[in-house]
Amino acid sequence: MLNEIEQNRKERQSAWEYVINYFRKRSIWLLHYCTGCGAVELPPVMTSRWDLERFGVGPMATPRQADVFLVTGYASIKTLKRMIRTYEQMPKPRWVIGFGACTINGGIYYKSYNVINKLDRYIPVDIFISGCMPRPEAILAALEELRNMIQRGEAKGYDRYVKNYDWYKKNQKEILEREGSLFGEADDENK
Amino acid sequence: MVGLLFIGLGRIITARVQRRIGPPFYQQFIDVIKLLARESIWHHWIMTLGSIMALGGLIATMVHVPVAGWLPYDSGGPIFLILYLATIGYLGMAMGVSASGNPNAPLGIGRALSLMLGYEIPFAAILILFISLTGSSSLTEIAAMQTGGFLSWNIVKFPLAFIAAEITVQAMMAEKPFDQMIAPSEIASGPLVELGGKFLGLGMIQMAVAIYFETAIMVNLFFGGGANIFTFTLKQFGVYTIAILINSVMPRYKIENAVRYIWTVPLALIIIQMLIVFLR
Amino acid sequence: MISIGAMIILAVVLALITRVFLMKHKLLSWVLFSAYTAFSVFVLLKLYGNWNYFETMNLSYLVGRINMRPGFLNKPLGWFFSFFVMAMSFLNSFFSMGFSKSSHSRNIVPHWLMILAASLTVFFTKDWLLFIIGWETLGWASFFIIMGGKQKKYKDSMSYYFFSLVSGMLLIAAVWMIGIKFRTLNIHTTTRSMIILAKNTPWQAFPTLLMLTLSFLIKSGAYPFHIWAPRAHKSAPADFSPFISGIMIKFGIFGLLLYVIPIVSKGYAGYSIFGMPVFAWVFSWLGIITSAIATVLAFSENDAKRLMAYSSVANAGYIITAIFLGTALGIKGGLLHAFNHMIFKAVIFMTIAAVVYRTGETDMNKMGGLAYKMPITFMTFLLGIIAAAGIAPMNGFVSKWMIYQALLGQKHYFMTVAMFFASTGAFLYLYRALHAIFLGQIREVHEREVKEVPFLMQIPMWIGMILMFGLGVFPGYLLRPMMPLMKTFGSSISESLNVVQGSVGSLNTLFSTVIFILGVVIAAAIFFLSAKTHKTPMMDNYTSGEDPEEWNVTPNKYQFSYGFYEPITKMFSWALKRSVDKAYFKASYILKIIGREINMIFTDHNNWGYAALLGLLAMIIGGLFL
Amino acid sequence: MKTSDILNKTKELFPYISTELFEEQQGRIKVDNERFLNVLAYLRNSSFVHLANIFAVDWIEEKEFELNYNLWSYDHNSSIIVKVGIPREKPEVTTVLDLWEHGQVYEQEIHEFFGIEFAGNPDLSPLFLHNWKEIPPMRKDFDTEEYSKRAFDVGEREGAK
Amino acid sequence: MIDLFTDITEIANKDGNKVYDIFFGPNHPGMHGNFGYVVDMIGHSIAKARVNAGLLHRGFEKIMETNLWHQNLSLIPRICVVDPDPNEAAYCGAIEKIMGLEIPERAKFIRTITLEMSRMTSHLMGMGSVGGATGLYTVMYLMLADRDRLLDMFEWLTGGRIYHIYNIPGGVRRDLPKGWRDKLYGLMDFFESKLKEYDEILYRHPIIHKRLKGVGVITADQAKKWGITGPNLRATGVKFDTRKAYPYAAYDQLEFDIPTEKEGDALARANLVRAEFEVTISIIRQALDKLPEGDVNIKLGNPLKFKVPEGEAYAKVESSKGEYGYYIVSTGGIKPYRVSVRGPSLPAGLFLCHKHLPGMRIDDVALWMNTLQICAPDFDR
Repeated sequence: MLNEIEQNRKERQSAWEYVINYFRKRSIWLLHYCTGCGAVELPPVMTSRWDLERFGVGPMATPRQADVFLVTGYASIKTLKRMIRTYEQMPKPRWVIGFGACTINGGIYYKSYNVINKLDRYIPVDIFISGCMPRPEAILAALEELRNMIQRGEAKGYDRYVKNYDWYKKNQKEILEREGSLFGEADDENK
Repeated sequence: MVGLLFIGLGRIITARVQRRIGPPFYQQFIDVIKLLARESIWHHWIMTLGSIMALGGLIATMVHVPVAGWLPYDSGGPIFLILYLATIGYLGMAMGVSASGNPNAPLGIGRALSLMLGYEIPFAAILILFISLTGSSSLTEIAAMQTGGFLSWNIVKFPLAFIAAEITVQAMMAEKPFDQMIAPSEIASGPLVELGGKFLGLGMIQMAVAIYFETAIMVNLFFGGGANIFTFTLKQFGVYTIAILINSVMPRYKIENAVRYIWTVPLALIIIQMLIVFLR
Repeated sequence: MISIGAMIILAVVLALITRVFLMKHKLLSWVLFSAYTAFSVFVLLKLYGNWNYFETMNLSYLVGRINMRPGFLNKPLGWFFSFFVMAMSFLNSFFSMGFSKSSHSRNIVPHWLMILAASLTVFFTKDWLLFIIGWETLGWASFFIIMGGKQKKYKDSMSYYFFSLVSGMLLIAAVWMIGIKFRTLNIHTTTRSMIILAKNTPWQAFPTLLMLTLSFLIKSGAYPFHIWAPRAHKSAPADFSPFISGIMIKFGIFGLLLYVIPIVSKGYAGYSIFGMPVFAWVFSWLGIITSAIATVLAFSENDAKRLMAYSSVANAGYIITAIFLGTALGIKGGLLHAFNHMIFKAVIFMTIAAVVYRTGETDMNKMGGLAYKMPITFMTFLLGIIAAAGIAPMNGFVSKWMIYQALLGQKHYFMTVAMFFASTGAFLYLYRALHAIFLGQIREVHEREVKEVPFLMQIPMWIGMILMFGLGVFPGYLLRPMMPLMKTFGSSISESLNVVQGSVGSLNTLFSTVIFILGVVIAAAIFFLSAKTHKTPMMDNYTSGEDPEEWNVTPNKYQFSYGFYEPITKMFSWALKRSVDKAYFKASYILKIIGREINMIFTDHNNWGYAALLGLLAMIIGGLFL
Repeated sequence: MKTSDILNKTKELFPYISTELFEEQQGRIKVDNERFLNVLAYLRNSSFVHLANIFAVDWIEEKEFELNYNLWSYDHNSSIIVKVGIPREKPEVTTVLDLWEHGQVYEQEIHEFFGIEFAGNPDLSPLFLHNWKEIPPMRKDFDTEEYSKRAFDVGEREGAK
Repeated sequence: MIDLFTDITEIANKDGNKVYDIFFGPNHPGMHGNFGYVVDMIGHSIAKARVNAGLLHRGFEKIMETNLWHQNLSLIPRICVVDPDPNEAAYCGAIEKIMGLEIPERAKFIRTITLEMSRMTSHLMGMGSVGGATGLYTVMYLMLADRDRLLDMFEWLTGGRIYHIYNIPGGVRRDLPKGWRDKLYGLMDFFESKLKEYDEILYRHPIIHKRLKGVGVITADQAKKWGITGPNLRATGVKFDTRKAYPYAAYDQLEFDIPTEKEGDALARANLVRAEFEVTISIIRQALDKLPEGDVNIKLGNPLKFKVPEGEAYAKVESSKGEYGYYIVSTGGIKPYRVSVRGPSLPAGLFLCHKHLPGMRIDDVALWMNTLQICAPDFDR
């Protein structure tokens, strides 16, 4: 079943798209937004030791210029709001890399009252990197994988976002614009 | 195209200064093509108008600069026209980014124009020096004046003026220490803040074109033009390399310090040079 | 064929009619005005080529011991100026027809007609007396328009009035001296006599010449008399500002060209510095200083009309510099720039008036983003500032280029550098105006209320755009008719349509424009062939990821316009601290005190002694001189 | 001056406080809700200029919040922690803004996380949390694990394909 | 006409049309960490700053109450990402104070070494950022590459590059590996030689001097009364260091100077960090020299059942940014009752901005933040 879908997708990719995807994969620009503590491993990856620029990957100042949104670690609720806004400001095609365990299931903060647990419920993630924190090599591997996915035309997170827009919006609203307490009766006692 | 190649090579040079490998030399082409093939977000048609006007103005400017003594038509490289045609490019860019409605962009433009006020003056002084010597405001003739070996190049004859010009051109190319216009950590890359997709792609081509004709002017002024297109390009690349090397070890001035610096050091150098020339 | 005198009388009559009967019918009076100006343009076109056409009146009078017969003489210089006055007034009348509908504008037609009559007098008269009468009428009539009967504007219009009074008094004094010296008041004969006098005994001609020069410089707003210009522009009705800026400032230039320049370049040629008469050299520098100072002042200006007024002052500075150079190229460049400036500055002020018409504001901090609602006005303004900054394909570039060439040809290198400064500075403040008025975020009020001006008001803008671009591509269309004018200043090069010859190079405007258009086509091709675009609203903007609403940030608070060049203005703060404005303010303060003291002397009975002392002192001093 | 001497001297001046020397350079002072400001003012003026932080402890069984003012003296190299108990029913206390300007931030934080009111503090707006509808989170009766389950763990990713 | 000579806040109050807002962070290249100021601007200068904190709030203090004592050890380094060891040391120090434990001498020395190494990594990153904020990326690239050498040492020692979880109550987790000590000696020599290069490209750069001079001046009095600690305090001329004044680990057995600067501006702060590099190198060398033999920790039994007796204690350490303090309240259970964290950047980041930013040019904000070493996670927690 899955193979079939993949087969179909490969066939549908025209020659023009193939060429464009080649250029896209050779020039991936990251958004310079440190959402969480994972951002501390990004400078080493960019700087002299690992030198990300070899692959045409570089940091960009604003969402308008960026291709990849690297969610570096946990997202608190306030951050989530900014992340969504930033993600929606990026032009297509855009990709998201979930960085670290916190983006997968909350990681070490799974019981925190202010950190979301599953990033994929709010914005579509193309690739997750596991670990806390992931080593620079892991970041490089993830980018390599993303490049391959772009070339194969599989990294279509932005399509998923458009198709399931209502679902994503509902999830986002649940967190950001909730009315009333989750513990109903506790409210009256203390306030 | 040559400009894009220059930027690509320049990125490698910067990387080497920073002890890195750096991107492949054709990276800039890949970036531009990717950007052109990408969805772009715009706010108003003035943005489009501005982008096109900017690139159009700069291309028109480039056409007027003689390359190895060759020009599409016989205008002789009129230097005032070149300066003012370039200005329409900058006006287009400034207008386009202003129409995006982001205050970071006009902040950057405000700095860029202040800097322009700074560097135009020493540059004008340099031009006047050469115009007074050749009696012509044509770049071709200024270049032609220097034929006949290395020793007749203006860089040898007027070293002080060359240093001043180098500083001025550094400001013209908006390389550090004069990159207040972009200044990512201050105003989030300034004018580029709202440009994405093909707007940025056009912006990169503009930058390449600008670098191309600015280096070409320098080569015509100081390196005797060039016998053929290859030597000419090689000299251009030399000029650009100097700029890039300075760029990679310099932090950014504050804008008023930058303007003050340009109005003191290069201007003083030129005046000394003029005194030497005229008193001799 | 109707004579010049009849045209003047017609204007005066029309002014009286509108003043007496049509004060309430604004539209009708503007139609009359328009008809009159169209007619005058027609008459003037017929007069073209009929040089030295002379008409005189059947009356003579005695001034002192001089017998005068007033008359009008058609000289190229006067013809060109009056043609532009009439043509610009004609264009402006369309604009004013639309503008006059807005409730807060008053009927300025009678005064304006008086100005037209006076300016025709000034441009064509052959004797100094009518010149003075015209000059004074100009001052009075424009003062009425600027003040507009409003107490609020009293102070600003008083400064204008003061300066035109001083200018007039200097003029009268100079003419008096001329009259005493040569026993005649004919302008053209006195010019020749002055040249001879200056050659023989320079110091005798000098005071008269200086007074005349100062009088004309005041009129053209040169440093340090520039302060009336922004004030007058600010308080004048929005649709009169194009006229002040385009024409009024040029009266001084006309005076200089008419009388001072020939005398200076011919009479004082012997006393030269850097290959140029000392007298002219000083005033050339004054011109450049004027433009540099006006440029710096304009950086931090927040009022659109004042900013453009500074721009006019700066341009007047270039023209003064160019004409005082005295070379054929310099005068040609200066004249061309004067006419070009008439066109583009009038157009710019019209667009500002259009903005005022829709928003009622001239404070640029309260505007922004109007281009999205008024695209035609924006395009006109854009082309206008391209011309005003002297950027390539527009008409301002050609004349500026000629001035550069003239400066370089005379080897005035420092002046060239200073002019570069002023010219680049012009780009700075003009872009700031463009951004603050038309670009950036649109205010919430304007988003709801503002729309494009009616078609009637767009007509002069369209014509202006065509003129600016056309004369930029083919400056020959203006330079060729100017041949007879240029001949009077000693130039005899025949002009081609699109190639301008300079002293150190030539300029082919057609080719450069074609190449520019080609460049734009290439850029547009790249743009439109690449991927699709996606439009978003203005506030969907890079905000570091923040939601502006959460921080109460509205479009009003997301528009950067105040303090646009704050760092660079701070660099010039040492100069601005000691600004001329303050000096004038102090002077007026001291005058007030002295006036009060004198008043005291004659009203207070206890001070008779002082008065007597003062009188005695006056008598002693008087006796010494007798 | 040693920390013990300081404590003794303070005790002499304010007989109603209880002091405890925890270690050589660290002492604690316990004082009641009404009069703590006097003690703080005295300490502030006698070289304890550095307010390291203010933090609260929720003693749910004693039905009391305990506010701790963590002071340091640069002159004597000694640390004193002033403890103030306030009733849990009516958690209100006077602000220390007059003594330490930067107490503002700490008070804002404590107000947000414990719900303690600071009389006289002009700005107690939320600083850290977004759209918070529950009881203040740092209170002991707030169960963060349960909250996280209810808020973030609902549903699978069935909608996204 | 010209408001050049009027005060900025005065203009802002007089005419609201002249004010516009710029969002400085969280998604801003000049901002390190997820944090933001919304600044009201007049021209190119700031009239007023509004703080947007809490973007990194994870409820640490709450989570710690629900965790075992040893579980928290993996949590606390994440409070400050660039300088994690002071957290561990302070947390363990507080527990040891409650329990009345005296850890082995060798453990004390090893703690000192890791703390100093951590300080060095943090300073390298902070100074690199100063380079980055002025556009001198070369400095950033070189310093971060050098920082990686220290991270490799950490990895060798603890298994983690960033989060080490190495200090535990009762000592450190494991002994030094073979050859580690010699390698560290070599690394210290390397850094000493590197300092000259840093001097050339950063500390003695005339443009850097021009940029840093006079930015964000703090006087000694202000620093004391506003709760500003660490290098920022020492840059104002106060000769104070928790390592000397309130010794922990093995600092009382080592000899070192406290460098100070006078001016209290950004330049002084940067120069102070430069001086601290030397101090750190000398401390590490001394500690390596004096490193005694023996156990590295006290065995405390099964961590799942580990209990701390009833009591409370405050332990503070001098981190690269200032005073890091942990106040721990224990009721004798297997979980802490309350852990309160004192982050060093809090007074600077959330309070000082209201004093310093008004009147400052937008150019200097990033520099001001970087030289104050404002670290968002430690006040958001």
